[in-house]
Amino acid sequence: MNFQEPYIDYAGIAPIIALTVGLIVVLFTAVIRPLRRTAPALTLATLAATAGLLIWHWDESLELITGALVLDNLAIAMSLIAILVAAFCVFLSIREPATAEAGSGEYHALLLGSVLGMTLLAQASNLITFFVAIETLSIPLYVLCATNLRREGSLESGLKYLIVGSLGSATLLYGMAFLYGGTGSTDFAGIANGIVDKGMLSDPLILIGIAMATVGLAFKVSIAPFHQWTPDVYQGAPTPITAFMAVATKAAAFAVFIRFFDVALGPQVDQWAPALAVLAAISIVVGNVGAIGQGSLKRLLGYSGIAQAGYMLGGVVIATHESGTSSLIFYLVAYAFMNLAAFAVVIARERETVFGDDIRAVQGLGASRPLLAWPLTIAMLGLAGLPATAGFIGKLYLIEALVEGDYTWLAVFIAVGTMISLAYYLRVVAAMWMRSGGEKVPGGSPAIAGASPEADPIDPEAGRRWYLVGPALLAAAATVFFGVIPQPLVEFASHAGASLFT
Amino acid sequence: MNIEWYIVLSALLFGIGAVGILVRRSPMVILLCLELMLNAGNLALVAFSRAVGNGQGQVFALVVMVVAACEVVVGLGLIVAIFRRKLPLNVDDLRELRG
Amino acid sequence: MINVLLWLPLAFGLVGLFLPKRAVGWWATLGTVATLGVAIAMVAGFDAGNSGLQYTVDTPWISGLGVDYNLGVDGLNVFLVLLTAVLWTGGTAFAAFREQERPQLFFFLMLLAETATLGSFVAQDLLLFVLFFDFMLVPFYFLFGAWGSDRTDGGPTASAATLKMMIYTLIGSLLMLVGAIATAIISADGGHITFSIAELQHQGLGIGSQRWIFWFFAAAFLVKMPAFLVHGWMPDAYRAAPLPVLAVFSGVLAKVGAYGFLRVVLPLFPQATSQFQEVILLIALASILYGSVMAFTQTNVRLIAGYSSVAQLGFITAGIFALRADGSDGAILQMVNHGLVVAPIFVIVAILVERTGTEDIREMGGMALRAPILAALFLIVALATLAMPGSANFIGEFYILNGLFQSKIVFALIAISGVAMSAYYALRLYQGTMHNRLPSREGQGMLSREIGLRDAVVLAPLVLCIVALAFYPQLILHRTDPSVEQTVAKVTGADSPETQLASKPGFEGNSKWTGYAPVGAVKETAE
Amino acid sequence: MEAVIFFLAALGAIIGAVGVVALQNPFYSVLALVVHLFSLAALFLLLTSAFVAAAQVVVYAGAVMVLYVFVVAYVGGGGEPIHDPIKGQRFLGILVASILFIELSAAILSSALLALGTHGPDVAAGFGDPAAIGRLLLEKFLVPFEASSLLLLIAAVGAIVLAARKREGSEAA
Amino acid sequence: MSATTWAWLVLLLPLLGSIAIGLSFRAVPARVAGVIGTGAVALAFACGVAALITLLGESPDARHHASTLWEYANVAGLDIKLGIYLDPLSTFMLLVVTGVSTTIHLYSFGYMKSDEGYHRFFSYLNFFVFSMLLLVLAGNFVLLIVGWAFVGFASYALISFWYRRKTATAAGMKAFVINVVGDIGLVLAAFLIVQHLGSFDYETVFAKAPQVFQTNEWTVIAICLLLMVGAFAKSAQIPFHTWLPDAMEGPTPVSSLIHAATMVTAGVYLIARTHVLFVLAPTAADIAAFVGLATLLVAGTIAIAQTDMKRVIAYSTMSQIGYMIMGVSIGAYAQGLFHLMTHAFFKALLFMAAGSIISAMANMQNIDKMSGFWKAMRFTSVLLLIGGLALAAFPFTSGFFSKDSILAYAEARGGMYTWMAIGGYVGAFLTAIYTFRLVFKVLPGEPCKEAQELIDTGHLYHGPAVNPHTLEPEDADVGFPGPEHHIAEQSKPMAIAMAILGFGALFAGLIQIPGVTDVLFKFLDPTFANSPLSEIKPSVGAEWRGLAVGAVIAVVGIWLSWVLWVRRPELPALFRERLRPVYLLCLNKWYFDEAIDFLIVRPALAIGRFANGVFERFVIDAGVTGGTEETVRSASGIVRAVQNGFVRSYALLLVAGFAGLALYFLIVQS
Repeated sequence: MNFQEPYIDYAGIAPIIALTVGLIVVLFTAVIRPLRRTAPALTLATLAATAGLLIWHWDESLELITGALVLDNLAIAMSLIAILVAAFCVFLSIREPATAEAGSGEYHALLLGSVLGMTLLAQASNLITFFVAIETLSIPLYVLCATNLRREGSLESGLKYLIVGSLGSATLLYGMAFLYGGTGSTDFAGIANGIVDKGMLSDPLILIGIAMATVGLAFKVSIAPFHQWTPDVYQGAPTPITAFMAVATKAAAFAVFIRFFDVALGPQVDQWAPALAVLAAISIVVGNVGAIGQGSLKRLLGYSGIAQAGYMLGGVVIATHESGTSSLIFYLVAYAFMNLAAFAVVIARERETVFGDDIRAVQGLGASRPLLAWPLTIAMLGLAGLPATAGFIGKLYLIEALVEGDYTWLAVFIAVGTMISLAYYLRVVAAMWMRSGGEKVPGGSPAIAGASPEADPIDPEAGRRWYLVGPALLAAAATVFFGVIPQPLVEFASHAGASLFT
Repeated sequence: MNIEWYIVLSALLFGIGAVGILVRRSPMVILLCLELMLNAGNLALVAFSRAVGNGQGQVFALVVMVVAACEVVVGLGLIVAIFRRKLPLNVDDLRELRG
Repeated sequence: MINVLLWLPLAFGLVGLFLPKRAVGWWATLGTVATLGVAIAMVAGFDAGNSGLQYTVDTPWISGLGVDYNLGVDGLNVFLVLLTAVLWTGGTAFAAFREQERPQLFFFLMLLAETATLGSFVAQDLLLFVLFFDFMLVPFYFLFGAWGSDRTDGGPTASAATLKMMIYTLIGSLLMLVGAIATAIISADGGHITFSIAELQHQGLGIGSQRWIFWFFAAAFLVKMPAFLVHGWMPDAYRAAPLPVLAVFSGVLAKVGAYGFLRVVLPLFPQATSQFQEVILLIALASILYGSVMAFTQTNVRLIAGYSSVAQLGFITAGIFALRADGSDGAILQMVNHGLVVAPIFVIVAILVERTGTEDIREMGGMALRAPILAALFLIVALATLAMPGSANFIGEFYILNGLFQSKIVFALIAISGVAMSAYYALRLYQGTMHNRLPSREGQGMLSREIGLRDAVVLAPLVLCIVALAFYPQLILHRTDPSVEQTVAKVTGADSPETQLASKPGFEGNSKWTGYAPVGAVKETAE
Repeated sequence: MEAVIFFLAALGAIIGAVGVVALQNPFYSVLALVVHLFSLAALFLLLTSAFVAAAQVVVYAGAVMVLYVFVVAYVGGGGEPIHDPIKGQRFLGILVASILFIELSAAILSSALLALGTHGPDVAAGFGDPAAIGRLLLEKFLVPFEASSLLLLIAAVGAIVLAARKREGSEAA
Repeated sequence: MSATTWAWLVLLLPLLGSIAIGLSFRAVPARVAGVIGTGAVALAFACGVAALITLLGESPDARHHASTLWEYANVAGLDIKLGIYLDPLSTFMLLVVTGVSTTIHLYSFGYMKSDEGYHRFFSYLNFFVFSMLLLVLAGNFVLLIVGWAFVGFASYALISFWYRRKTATAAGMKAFVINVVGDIGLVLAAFLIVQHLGSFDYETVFAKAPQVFQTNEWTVIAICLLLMVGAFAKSAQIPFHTWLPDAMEGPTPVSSLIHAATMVTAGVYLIARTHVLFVLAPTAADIAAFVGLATLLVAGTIAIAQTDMKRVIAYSTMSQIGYMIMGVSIGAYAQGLFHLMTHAFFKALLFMAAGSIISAMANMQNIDKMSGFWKAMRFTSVLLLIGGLALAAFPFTSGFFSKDSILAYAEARGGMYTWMAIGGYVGAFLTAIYTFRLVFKVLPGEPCKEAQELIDTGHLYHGPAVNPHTLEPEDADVGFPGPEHHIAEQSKPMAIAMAILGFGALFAGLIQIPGVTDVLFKFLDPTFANSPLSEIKPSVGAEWRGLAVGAVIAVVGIWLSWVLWVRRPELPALFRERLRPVYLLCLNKWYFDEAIDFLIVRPALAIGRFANGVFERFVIDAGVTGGTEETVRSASGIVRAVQNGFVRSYALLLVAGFAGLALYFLIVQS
């Protein structure tokens, strides 16, 4: 029994180690009473450390631990996005009832766990790691969605997410099994070789495997027709978690999406690209159409998230071109900022009004709380892809990539979808700024949607809290900044995108 | 005994599991059905690992067991929580979120 | 210099956000005046003979995507820039004289809008153009929606109307975005991607791709104008809009669409242009007739003006798609003229509405009784609107129609009937408000009051511009012509031989002379 | 001989699975699942993966099922109404699932992969025994191994968060 | 100073006057405005004379000058100059225009005395003169069109001068729109001209036309027809004449200036000016001639039936213009212009006299209600009589020579033109009849109420004014002439103006007595020398024969009307009974208004209403906009219905989607 331990590049896995350690430390604070208040701070510290370590590895491409992980710019970029969002989420979670329910320590530990899953997923280059990572990402989220135990909606969303999610991962698993069986390897590279060597290019086994993997991943990034959990879960979950899920999950999932389809299934691009394109088109339509006339802002953002995922999937469709990946990354960053700005405002309002996340909560915001109105406005305009926001540049980048990749029809679809999307994004803006915006507020009786008996306590000052207004303004500012001076972000994205092709 | 049979069997089990999720309403049973599906996956993995003659599939299967266990744990936790909130243990009655 | 021009308004607007309510209006006006100064300086320093770009700025913006920050002025846009500056000065001043709620925001948006509009005129990078083109709408969206007035007759609310406008106009714009990108990439084919209009012209584009891209652009421009069948957003939006804003909106924004045809479509998609000439001309014709007919049955004064500009834009489009130098010259002249007349009309409408408290022409009248000056100013504007010979508008339409007449005579004959109609609806607007007796509601709120000094300060200069141009339209024409000749040559040059002949120096050795089919015949008989 | 075992085990697995789906009382469903798992374990043995089979028996049929039983006992496994509130769900569900099954088996049977048609290649003696698996786990698949252990931890935390009695801390909030 | 400089001055003065008055309307008192206005035009006349003198100083064939101020618009081969063209024709025109206008200004000075809109009136009046001068002096077609349209606008402004009268504003609108139609004709003509001759300038065009066009080539015919549209619209020829009678809504001086002396003659001028083209297009010329003939006859018949004093005169104008159009079209250029001049004198005079009487009648214009003014207003009556005689071409009045010179030419040219001559004589007969119908109804007999008052009290005052058509009381504050009388007997300026014109009406003919004097034709000759038709010259004998015939016709006509309306007043009623349809036809102006209303106005408005009410609502809003909106909405409905909250149906969709995807891949593979 000769057992030679594998070579471990500790520098390379330092970020993961940092996260793990941080997770455990934060967990301790849950047990040790006096430390309970420190959980957020520690979480932020952990995230910061991880981010630092990741940036330290920027522009080097490492194979870690017998190729289970690959730490390249793509992985780093995506992990950074996830971490950024998590950091925002920490701020937004301050004074969030859910935090208290779950206990600050546990709450943040779970958050970190999910982030850990994401970083792993972003680096995964092996089916087993892939699977474990995706579960590590999801399971804490199932829990976090349900953490606002007072609310039926929260529990419901948790359960729904769990059931559908597990169904999704089961499918994914089965698909992986097929791919493994077809190629005899669990490494992405190995799979690619296997496909070619064994001449399985159009073997049903592999193709079904691809189909299943697609389903699993599409589910995670909420692509129609695997999207239905999204609106419900977004609406039911505690809003900071929604904000976190909305972006971070997408980032990590897209990272592996690209890596898996490029590295492992690259040979079969001609088979999967059209399928993905169709899926993208479907979700663009479904998302945008579904969002129209939604009363709940979180739900609205959920649907819009489906549509946006559709746009981004466009990037995956042409992931075999460098520009595809880069544009996707750019769009993700832009999307992160815009979403965070929006959610921060939604949180503030649902804490200070009786309307919860209903659109009535933001009515007349322009006059009463300009500091909240501006971020939400910018976010909405950005999501609608209007110029001078990062959203516009993102769409521009995507469309350019698509046209380059001969998917102009999808580009047109994006344009059309954007058109429809104006109908609901601008409705929010109108509600904030325009005298006659939206529906009139009915005599302020607290017994309205979003204010069910188990309503959370109302904090009339929430609209002025630095930890809500700050992030909102920051995100909005970033949105505009990258809309006007996108060059640095473009650089970043193209570096990250290039990493797969060098 | 040809490997095909094992795989087909796993496919069948996978299907049965799916049916279970689609038709049952008690969250616990649904969890069980999820187990079924994962196990179908495991069977496929092991069978394939036999077919290709390396142990990776079996390792995978082991990991899947762990994952499955985790899902069960969380799932049951949720069920308990729901029970505590005196909510019906029937997924059809949990539909405050829709539209 | 061009940078100053472009960003000055925005700068003023940003500062204005932090000024007290009283001051901000004046501050904003000052900003527009300053911009106007710069614009005038540019026109003054403009080299008439040069057909190329002047005052150019060209620095990479998003090198990764091949987008440059590329601005420039040539004959096509120099006067549109000036027009923008002028109208904005007027509109802003007019608004500054009146109470606005949340004035800081209001004027910030006004100035933002000016920057965006100027941007879309001076942008020489296709993508930058698209960007500004779309962005223009944002400030107007807020201005219309938040400061607009809801209808009392149960029509759509201001925000609903503006939403409609946004969606309508962005339909085109977004397709245009795709089109622009496609243009760049396809013509680059594999090479370095650039959006610079000038370079794209050299690279050229396959007729196949030209066909569909042409329509993407056309959609954007036609909706913006608006042209017949896609003008659905116009009535509601115009009813909702606050009048000072509406003045600049219909004065300038509509022109951006027409301008786009000259700047982008003709040079970049020449074959497609000459191929679809008739189709566009048909649309233009429909706009002329439909707009006129609507204008003389409408009873809402705003909409009379609105539909009249549909008709006017129809003329302009027709002029451009005559695909002859004279047509396009006239079109540009007419853009300026129309801007100069439609803005005052809306200002006057605003004044009238203040006096009569209604927008229904049937309930107006007799205003001239105590307000001869107002009546006189309005009369001049009205005459210019109906392209009274002797006004610059006449020269504009004369060139347009001549161009059309020489290239597509049938279209010209139908189009010219629009002139007669315009005479009717313009006079109807004038008489209905100014002449006849004051309606029975006389006394109760409905009184004939002379134009106040402040409004006069806004109105008189605009009218003066009209009169001045009437005396010397050549001022504009000979500056625009070289660039126009060049642009049109792009199409005719790429087109079938006989039109090529048309663009060659012809009659009597007059080098400017874009000759005509029977030139040969003339020569023969001469010998 | 082997074939016989296979068929028996397969039969057991299928019956178990069907039982899980069909039986009204969750408690019985759990038992049915146990049957299913045991027969799977048998199949694993047939596929010369002893360790997996063992793990299956110990982890699943042991730990997890016990957990189930406890929970079922705690929340009381009431049956569910026969009538399905969603129209056509039952029918469609079965239909779709069977389509799925057909597609999968079609894929499997029409696959060009030669190994499937065979009993599988002859493998070294130690194939699938704890030692081999262990080496794989500690060499190649170190990361997944560690990760899954962490995952267990996280899941535990999650379970606590969800199921644990409320602490007075949260009452205040 | 060169002739063109004088011409520029002629052009400039009225414009300045107009602007000055317009700007100073609050600053200076009414009188001053009147003085400025009249003075400006008078000065212009003086400059005109100066120009004439300088022109006469040159050799006949050098008597044409073009002068350009600046390039108005000159790109893309369309060269439009701000330039004038001075030759005998334009000189003649500008003299007539300024001359007559001066007298009319003078008349208005008194007539409009008590009008609130005094400034406005003179400003318009001056502007009108300016426009007319621009029209006649323009050196190219575009500038011609400009002047053309200005005249149209000026007439609009003056017709609807009393802008609170619905009738007035409506009439103004009518005049303007019809004029614009005319403008369009000219514009199209200009396009064709520039297309084929490459320039707008008269000199180039007329020089090149003969080389480029073969005779009767369709293009040149088209050009001429288009020019005719313009000419007819201005000169109130069939079928564009309907605006003229309505135009009588304006103050009487306006009627006399625009609708008698100057504006309506623009058409005649245009044809004379472009005779080169018409010579190349005989067909078009003949058409024009026939239209002229038709107009003069139709107008004559209508005039007999009308009872509104000013309208009678207006129709007489139409018919006289008919003569001129006919003349210039068949080649009797000088003769036509001669008649233009004389007509300007006596027609202006007639209107002035009429104005004086109407004013005395408290703006009542119905001649049936008038009588006995001979006793009441001797001066006016005398001049009315003079005007009448001239119009009826009574021997040795100005009208006598001018009208007959045209007919003589027609006869001389022979062929079908002889028939035109005969038609002309018929028209002359009608003219004599209706003219003296007017005279005999108004002057002789027992003084009517108003006249009687004048005789008794010489009172200057009567009740508040009413609109003679709608009979609604006028609101005097817009400047409807106040309740005072403004009659020649009591207002020096009016009297002077009428006296001058009276003189002209009587003796202007003497400058062109066949075989005796030949002032005008010789002066105009250089302009028309290039036309072969100007070679045709009726012999002196023939001319005198024509004159004799004309004289007889005139006298008989006058006698007849004396019989009808003085001797046996019951006869007309009898005719009315017997020839009811004919009478109605004439009374209703041959139903032209109704026809146009039915053929053009109604359809246009109907289309408009359809577009507004139906198309806009159902196609644009419901169809284009609503359609898309609906699709999106319904789609949204579907998506949200599928989102039914049942987690199991979510799962179902997921599995189904998976099945679909798998199917796709299986298909791809096979």
